[in-house]
Amino acid sequence: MHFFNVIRWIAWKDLLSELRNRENISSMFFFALIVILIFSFSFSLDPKTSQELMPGIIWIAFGFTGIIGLGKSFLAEVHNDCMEYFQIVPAPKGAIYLGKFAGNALFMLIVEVILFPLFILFFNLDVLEKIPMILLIFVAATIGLSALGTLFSALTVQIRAREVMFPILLLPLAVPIFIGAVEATRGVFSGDPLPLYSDWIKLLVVFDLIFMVVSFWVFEFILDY
Amino acid sequence: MVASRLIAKLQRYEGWFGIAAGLLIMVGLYMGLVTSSPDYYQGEVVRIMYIHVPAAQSAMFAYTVLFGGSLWYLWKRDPVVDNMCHAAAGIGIFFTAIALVTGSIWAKPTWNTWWTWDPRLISFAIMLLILVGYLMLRTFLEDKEKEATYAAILAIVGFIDLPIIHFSVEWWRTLHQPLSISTRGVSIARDMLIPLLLMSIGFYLLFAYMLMVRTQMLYLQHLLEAKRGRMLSKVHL
Amino acid sequence: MKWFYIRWGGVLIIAAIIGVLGIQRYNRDVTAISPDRLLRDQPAQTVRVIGMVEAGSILKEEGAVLFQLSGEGAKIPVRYGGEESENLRDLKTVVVVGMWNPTTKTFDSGKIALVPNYGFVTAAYLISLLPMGFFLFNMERKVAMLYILIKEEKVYQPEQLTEESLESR
Amino acid sequence: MAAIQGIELSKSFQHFQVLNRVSFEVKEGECYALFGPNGAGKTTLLRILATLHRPTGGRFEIGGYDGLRERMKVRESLFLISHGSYLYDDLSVLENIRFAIGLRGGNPTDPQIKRALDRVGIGAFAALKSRHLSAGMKKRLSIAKAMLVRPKVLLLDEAYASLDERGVDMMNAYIREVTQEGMTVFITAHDRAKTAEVAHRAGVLNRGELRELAVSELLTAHALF
Repeated sequence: MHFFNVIRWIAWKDLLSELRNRENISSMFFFALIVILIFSFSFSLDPKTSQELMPGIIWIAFGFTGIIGLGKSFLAEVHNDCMEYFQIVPAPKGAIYLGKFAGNALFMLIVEVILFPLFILFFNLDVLEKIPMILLIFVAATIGLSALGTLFSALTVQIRAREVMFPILLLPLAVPIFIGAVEATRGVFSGDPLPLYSDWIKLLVVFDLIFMVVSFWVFEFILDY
Repeated sequence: MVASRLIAKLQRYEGWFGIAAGLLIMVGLYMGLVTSSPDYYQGEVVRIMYIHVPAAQSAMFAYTVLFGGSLWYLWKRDPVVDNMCHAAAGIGIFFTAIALVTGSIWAKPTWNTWWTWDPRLISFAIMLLILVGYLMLRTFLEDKEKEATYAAILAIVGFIDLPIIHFSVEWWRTLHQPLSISTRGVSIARDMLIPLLLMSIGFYLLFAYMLMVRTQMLYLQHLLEAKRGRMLSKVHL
Repeated sequence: MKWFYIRWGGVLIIAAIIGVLGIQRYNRDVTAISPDRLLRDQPAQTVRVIGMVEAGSILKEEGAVLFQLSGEGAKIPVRYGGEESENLRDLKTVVVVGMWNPTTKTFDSGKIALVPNYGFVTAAYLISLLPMGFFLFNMERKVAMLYILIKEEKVYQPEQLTEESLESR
Repeated sequence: MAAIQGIELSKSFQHFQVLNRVSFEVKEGECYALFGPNGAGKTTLLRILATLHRPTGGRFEIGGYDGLRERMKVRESLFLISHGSYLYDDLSVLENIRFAIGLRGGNPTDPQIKRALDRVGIGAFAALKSRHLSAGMKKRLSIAKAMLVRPKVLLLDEAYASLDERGVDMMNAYIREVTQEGMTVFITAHDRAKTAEVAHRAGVLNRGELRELAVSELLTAHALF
């Protein structure tokens, strides 16, 4: 019971802070928006090429969004040594991880859901009936990205070159997420039948499961000795 | 502590590892470069194999040692084990880089390109990135204890991730372009196998030797730092 | 430190020997003469001749293959009696090993080889072995120096208690 | 019965030794004061007791629980007031307290929190965002948290740092009160006169070694270290 209470408290705290300053969501949102704009400037996109490049552009934008948002997720915790409090508080460390993870995943999903209509608008996509599938892919990839991102955010938050180190550590390890998400999104957009790209979704789900478990376990060592 | 004593004991035979590695590599080099016959299709460039394959094997072995050492460190918190992990990462980068560069040189005459998006090449490149990230993380952290723990965590997560990365890249390649260039299935003649084997064992031994020297180096560096700072306990040397 | 230098001196000598052997082998394998020189010098011993297989000149006979090998200007007829080789194709640059027969004005060859592509091999080995040597050398030198430094280093004690420091409080 | 017991505690950071076989014992309901020059390892010792650092050698017990193997039990019975205020800038004082105690599994009512805040003299700021608090007010806030948690063992790092004169008196009154109720207090401090008012026993930590001291010596000795 205490376990779930801790998750709830942490997520409550993150949501409340975010509601008060809107720092994370707004910076993530505008950054992703700028990435999309830059992409549409740098490629002259006719309908056919935009169909091909779309999945890649979407996930580059979301990837950078994740770096901006996730990298800052533990910043508030070190400000007044709150990480130290997490260590000495009699609460399971895995629950603290899950609380932070829940908040991060939620923020990323909110930004993605706001951005997606803009994508449709900018690139003239015809996706109405594909939306449930796309949402599923978003959720699966976002969970994986936040699972790793929360872990590495906690790892890098106390070091000098935080802004550089976070993407350097996160991106190579997140390669399977990007491959899986891009391929699945491509599959959906090009109207393939589900069996053709369901393997990629399975890859994402397996990745999510593995890294949720691994991060849950190793988080103990970050917050505790 | 157990690990420190074990490593100290092994260090006594350090020289023998070095000598054995040197001899094996020299014989392997002679057989590989002089007595073995060139490949029927690839000609002389096949001789790059005798350095490329052992380097790649040792690089993977280095990462395995790093993974095992990291688990060990998280379990026992022995600073010497941490030094060993640090050393293994440094040497791992070295061997990974050698494997990548020699692979690239080999690819040019055989496939007429310096780089192909081959799953194995990509996995190795990502492994290199992870190891470089590992060393960077270590240099940027000030608290030595945190440095060791965080680095160990990164090594473990990366090690678990590598096979997933490899499979996903392989899958992705086969989807987009059936592997036209097969990197495996080169049947190896006996006069090629023996030098390859010698070089492989030689490189493993060389890795072990380098690991011992480098662990010792890092340990001594820490010790010197501590001694220059404040040392209350007696230092046994 | 003395042993360190002796050890690395030994390594250096061995490396030099290997280098010399390598260069010798390189010279032996790479030196091949062109058809023009063959016609000019007409050597009597076994030689290696490098050239390109003339397009459409390959003629299969019983037990032998006849073809023309062209150099910079001259062409020589070659009679190849060795086992079948896939390298023997039109417009392929090959090295044929054999003897010049002045009576039939043909080159009798028993072996065909590709042009040895040693450049890549040499580059690969130098690029990996040289840094490896430096890497190891540097590491060992550091260890040897660290031992000396640690032995010399005095254990530093902060805030040593002296009469003066007590009075100044 | 000993509330805090350190047995041959050693601590080195990697190969860098700070504490050398420190043994001591603090009885239940006692206030133990630790003195020592800067960098002597006072804070390190305190942080080991707070389960923030793992000792390299030796062991310690708090409330009968082993400090290494039964960390969770130890953490339940102690509370640390340290340099860090463990506050989130965007939450109000009230929310901060509720979050911090919620993580420990407690759930104080608003009147209870109000009463504690009134006692430390910051009752008027309950709804203020904690980013506007001064260092002294943050310290008082930490004391209010301790009042709500009612731990068995209270660890105070730099007990009087950043408190004004009335704050110091309030702190001393609080320590006197809780020690009478049976709480054990372990403090590090530099102000000898103020500490002597509440301490039952004292020790000097210098060069990694601990020397016991009579409280009367605190006021009379020429130099402690």
